[in-house]
Amino acid sequence: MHNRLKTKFLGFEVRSPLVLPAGIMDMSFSALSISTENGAGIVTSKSLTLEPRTGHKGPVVAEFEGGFLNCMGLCNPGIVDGLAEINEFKERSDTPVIVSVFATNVNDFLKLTEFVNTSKGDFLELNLSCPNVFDEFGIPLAASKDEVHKIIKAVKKISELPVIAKLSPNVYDIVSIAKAAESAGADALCMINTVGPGMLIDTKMVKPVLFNKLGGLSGPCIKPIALKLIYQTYSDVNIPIIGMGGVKCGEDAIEMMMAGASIVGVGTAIYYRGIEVFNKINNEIIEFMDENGYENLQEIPKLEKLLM
Amino acid sequence: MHNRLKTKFLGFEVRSPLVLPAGIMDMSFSALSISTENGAGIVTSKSLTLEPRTGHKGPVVAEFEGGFLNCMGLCNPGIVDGLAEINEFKERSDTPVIVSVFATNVNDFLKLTEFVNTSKGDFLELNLSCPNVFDEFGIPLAASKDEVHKIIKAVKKISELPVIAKLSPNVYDIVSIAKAAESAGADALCMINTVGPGMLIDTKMVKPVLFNKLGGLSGPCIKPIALKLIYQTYSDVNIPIIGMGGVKCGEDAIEMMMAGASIVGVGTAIYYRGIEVFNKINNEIIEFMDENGYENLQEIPKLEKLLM
Amino acid sequence: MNKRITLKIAKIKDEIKDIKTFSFKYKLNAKPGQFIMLTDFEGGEKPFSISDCTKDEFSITIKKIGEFTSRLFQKDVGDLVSIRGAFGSSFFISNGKVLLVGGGYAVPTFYFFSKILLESGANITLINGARTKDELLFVEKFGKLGINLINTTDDGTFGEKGTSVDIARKLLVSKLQQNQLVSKPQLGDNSRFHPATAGWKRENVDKFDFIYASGPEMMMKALQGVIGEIEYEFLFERYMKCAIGICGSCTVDPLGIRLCVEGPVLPKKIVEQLTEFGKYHRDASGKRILY
Amino acid sequence: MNKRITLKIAKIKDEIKDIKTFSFKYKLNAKPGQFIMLTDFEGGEKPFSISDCTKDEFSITIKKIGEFTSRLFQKDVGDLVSIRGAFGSSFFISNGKVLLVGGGYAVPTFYFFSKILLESGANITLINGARTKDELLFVEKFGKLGINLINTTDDGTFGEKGTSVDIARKLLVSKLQQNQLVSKPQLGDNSRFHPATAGWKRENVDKFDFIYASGPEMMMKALQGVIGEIEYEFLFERYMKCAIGICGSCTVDPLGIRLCVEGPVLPKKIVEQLTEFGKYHRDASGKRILY
Ligand SMILES: Cc1cc2nc3c(=O)[nH]c(=O)nc-3n(C[C@H](O)[C@H](O)[C@H](O)COP(=O)(O)OP(=O)(O)OC[C@H]3O[C@@H](n4cnc5c(N)ncnc54)[C@H](O)[C@@H]3O)c2cc1C
Ligand SMILES: Cc1cc2nc3c(=O)[nH]c(=O)nc-3n(C[C@H](O)[C@H](O)[C@H](O)COP(=O)(O)OP(=O)(O)OC[C@H]3O[C@@H](n4cnc5c(N)ncnc54)[C@H](O)[C@@H]3O)c2cc1C
Ligand SMILES: Cc1cc2nc3c(=O)[nH]c(=O)nc-3n(C[C@H](O)[C@H](O)[C@H](O)COP(=O)(O)O)c2cc1C
Ligand SMILES: Cc1cc2nc3c(=O)[nH]c(=O)nc-3n(C[C@H](O)[C@H](O)[C@H](O)COP(=O)(O)O)c2cc1C
Ligand code: FES
Ligand code: FES
Repeated sequence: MHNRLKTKFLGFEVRSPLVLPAGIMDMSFSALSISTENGAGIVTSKSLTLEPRTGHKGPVVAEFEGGFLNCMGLCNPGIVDGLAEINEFKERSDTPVIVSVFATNVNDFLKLTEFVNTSKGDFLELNLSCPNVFDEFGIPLAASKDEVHKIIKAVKKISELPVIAKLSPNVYDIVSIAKAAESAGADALCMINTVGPGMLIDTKMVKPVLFNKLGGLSGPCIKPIALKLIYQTYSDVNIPIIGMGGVKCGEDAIEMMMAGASIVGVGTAIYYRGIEVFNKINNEIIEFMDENGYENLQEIPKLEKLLM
Repeated sequence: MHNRLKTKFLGFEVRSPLVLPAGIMDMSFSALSISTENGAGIVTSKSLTLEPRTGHKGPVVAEFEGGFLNCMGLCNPGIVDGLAEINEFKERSDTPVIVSVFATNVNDFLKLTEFVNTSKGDFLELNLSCPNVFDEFGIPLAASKDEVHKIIKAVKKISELPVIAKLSPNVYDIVSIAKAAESAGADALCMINTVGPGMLIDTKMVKPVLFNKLGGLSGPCIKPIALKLIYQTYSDVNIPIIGMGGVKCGEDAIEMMMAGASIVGVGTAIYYRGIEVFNKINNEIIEFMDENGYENLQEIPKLEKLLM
Repeated sequence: MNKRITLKIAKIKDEIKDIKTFSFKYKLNAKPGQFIMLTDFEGGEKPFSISDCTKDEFSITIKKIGEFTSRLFQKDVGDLVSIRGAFGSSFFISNGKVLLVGGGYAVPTFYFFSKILLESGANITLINGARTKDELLFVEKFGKLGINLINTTDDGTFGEKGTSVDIARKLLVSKLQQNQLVSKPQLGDNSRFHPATAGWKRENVDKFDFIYASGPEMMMKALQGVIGEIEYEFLFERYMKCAIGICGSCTVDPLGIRLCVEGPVLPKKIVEQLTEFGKYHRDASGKRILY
Repeated sequence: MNKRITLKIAKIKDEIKDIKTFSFKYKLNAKPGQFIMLTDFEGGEKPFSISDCTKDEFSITIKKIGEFTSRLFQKDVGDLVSIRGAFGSSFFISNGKVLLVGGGYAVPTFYFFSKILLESGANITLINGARTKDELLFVEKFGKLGINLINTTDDGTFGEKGTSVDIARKLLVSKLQQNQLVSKPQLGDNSRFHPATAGWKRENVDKFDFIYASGPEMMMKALQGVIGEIEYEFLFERYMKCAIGICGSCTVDPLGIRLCVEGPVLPKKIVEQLTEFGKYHRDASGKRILY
């Protein structure tokens, strides 16, 4: 990997600013490996829950112009098997791993944290925002700044790893939630999770395309929403942001950084550009730096902080 | 126009279920005409305010994959000149006109209503949701069910035209807002307005692309969000819905109807398919009816009402 | 084509007082008559016609008028600006005998157009008009094209004396009379017409196949009155915001066609139907402004 | 190709007990070895290999196993289902002498493949295996193709007696020995092998250029042991959810390649690296399930 792509994130030196986000090509140690081999600098596990989950029945993905709906339903092998995969990955790779976990209450988050403490993971990410389990769990945690604060505060007390809060875009006031996370001790923010949710209908069969009816939006079309929320948040917090949502090319990644992201997630774009997307974007970032006279990522300016 | 496209909306017989939405190609009588000549069944005026507004400085539109951001900033010639254009249109056409008006408080909405009462418009639409004037006006009215109820109730008392409430998609609980509108006497709902807002950055100049920084999302990529909100609302209210958001082809319009829309708006698609888009979609709707054995629009089934 | 591209200003040329040509190294692929939207992201995005466009370069020629253009005039070579386009309709490429009638900052687009017309073998007469010598644009550039160039000033300080329309009337009315057309244009004062001094050959302007105009709307309105039956296209300007045909700012009455999509170049059969032509246009709010 | 299309079932054919072929009138443009995702929107969307694909029709052959396939078996001609695809990698189209080894519901994809192979001039030997006569699939359809068809049953109730791999071993090991290859496969019991009764000509099977397998994973694992140095491709099955390469359900260890994109057909050089091959696969939650 090119030296000019090196960056620091929470004390780790990473060889590329590109992150494999939670839930995308990360169910097994080998899935994590292939992203790193293709240029990702950090990888995130699927959001793990205490018990295994088979997820929603299919169809679980649906394409539309500009993106995808998904309602995977947090399928995962459970924290024990999930961490085993992560440990197996870490035996083969020194790429930092973010362990994503999902729960609906403080107690379960604490139990998950204890498991993660025993693993070889490098960061703990709290998925506070999964919109695909509304039915089951009600309003997402990430919509309540008090809940967010409470959970992070509790987790931070026992976590041996830096804690990242993954925020939902589907809230009125992202800044107050981000600040709640920061003041509770979160070491970084990850934003955004999927947008919406949305729905599509099969007009011949008069049925929702997704069996779960609703799915979160990801892919290129959510980029403007991600940029807005990241920019807004960056102006008001002092912890680093993992920016994601619709990044598909080098310019998109640069946009994220200018909006305030320290490192950048690339998820759905794997569909559009293949698993090689990480290296492609790495190269495009270097081209951008060449064309615009930046020596390294640290020189890439942030957008002026402005009132929204 | 084909007989099979005829439908009823609030007592009016319209020759096509397609509506020109507020803010799109509707600043003048002749702009309204060209959409009707190209197959729109109902046209909506630009949202009119008491005083003329020149709108935001440019750039006011920005394209991304799957849609557009816009921050027109409610530019309009003001209620007096705006209604003059509508009257001029009505002298030449019997196509029903929805007069869209925008204000930020009950008093101004009432003043606008009095003006509209004296016009040749056929419906009064209250734009409660413009997201492009957040800075100026704070949280959109449409996010508060009490505000929505209060405004509609007051307007209904004096309006001589049926009243349509245009709702914002950017709310937690669309159903409670829709119900508030219904219980206040709204005759129909129009949904959705633009999504977000979002932002794009010019990476070479490190500047927001839109001078207003933020703009609402429209176009194909917001369709899943529109369908979800319309479906959810349709299950819980008994007034008709004008469905819009990303409709680009006949199948999209059918999806809207199956989700619960009585008639369907087509806005941004004018960019993608030309002003002829209305006739193109009309034809595609007929093709769809042919292929699937529906005689007329009334036969097109709604999705089963289901709990979300 | 709505892709946005941010470019360095490659060249700035002072043309006359308050008019500069800005050039960019970029393969724009524009057609003559089309325009771009230009912004510096400091407030305002404005339409400008393309005054030259080669395989890898293009230019726009801008008059300093208000806030936006004034800010533009402070920019230097190497500064960045951002464009979208090219947008809109373009001039019909005739290969016959054509008359181009231009005035003010709208003339330079005829430079790009003339080059394309020459390629297609057209015989070009261009009336390049201004109020006074200091306001005449592109005199040298047009001169080098080898077309029948008629420079004209209202006050006679350079070239012919008279307005562009005065000159056009001389050329066209004689022709109209030859053809014994029914329409009876008002002739006005032809005394300022001195073909001998113009460097343009009388025999070439006998019969025009096509007339094009780009200039102040009242100039085009007056021109329309002397054209008779000849085919023509006029380049119109209206307030533009989106340039992609959705906002409706630029529609013209009573047809509702959009000058950013169906225009800015409109053919005779459309122009003849425009009730607002020469009467009013609309401002940024959509309010009518009388000419 | 991720476009969703909703189609009427055009034909349903009972093949054997619990296996039916569903045909659709649609120009799928699939390649042999590829699969589609099928749903009825009643819960579940599942991958099925394409068993035939002509210019305007395609078929899938389905075994009733669980909830989804049982519901499918209740559908009638004219009922609607919805598909995405075709997805995934496809078999290399050889024009040489090829051996196809199939077992169970995974055999029918070789019908589509054989037709394409014949077009390219390949010489095909197909081992069509099942446990017993009633479970043999496509005997007639394969018979009509004019290929070297070796039907075989574990219990000898039809065709050869023995597993597909037993038959393959006979064909390949003799060849291997002829070529004096180094690898020493375990021969096992060859006594069930009666070439005389097979309707297949000894001389045709001397030297294969390419071997393809589609069937239970343990069959392919055993087959791998007798292949030696010959090039091969195997069709794999793993739990699939998105089929577009983002969810990660279908990746195989230790390479992390996705069977819905880089598979389901994998070449020798990949298969040889798979540590999970014949050992485990993953369920809907991603948990490992041992074979
Ligand atoms: C198709 C087209 C081609 C044009 N080509 C050229 C050109 O080649 N060279 C050139 O100098 N000018 C051209 N113009 C005019 C140019 O866009 C305006 O001069 C410029 O926008 C003025 O901006 P400002 O902020 O400096 O002035 P302001 O003070 O904002 O406006 C002065 C006047 O300029 C016009 N104007 C302002 N904004 C717009 C707008 N968004 N769209 C249209 N007109 C506007 C109005 O008539 C206004 O009264 C063209 C306009 C159009 C529509
Ligand atoms: C590439 C590929 C091609 C296939 N081709 C065929 C074919 O041509 N004909 C055929 O009958 N079957 C085929 N299958 C298997 C078929 O998908 C399963 O039999 C079917 O999904 C069973 O669903 P069910 O609900 O009836 O059974 P369940 O009770 O849900 O499952 C029974 C078993 O089927 C398998 N299975 C279930 N769901 C999936 C899934 N989403 N993805 C993969 N495997 C699953 C699992 O091994 C599971 O244990 C193929 C599978 C793959 C991966
Ligand atoms: C198929 C799929 C599964 C996902 N699963 C998870 C998950 O388990 N946990 C989580 O925090 N985010 C999950 N996400 C959200 C992504 O991590 C990411 O935030 C989002 O997709 C936006 O990025 P993108 O547009 O680059 O895909 C998932 C997204 C997709 C498309
Ligand atoms: C350029 C533009 C201007 C708009 N102006 C208004 C407006 O003045 N009032 C309003 O209620 N909605 C306005 N809208 C929203 C549209 O009426 C419509 O709700 C939205 O664009 C979704 O439909 P679409 O995807 O078909 O464009 C505007 C949308 C666009 C793109
Ligand atoms: S400028 Fe918006 S329609 Fe022409
Ligand atoms: S099924 Fe999702 S990656 Fe293959």
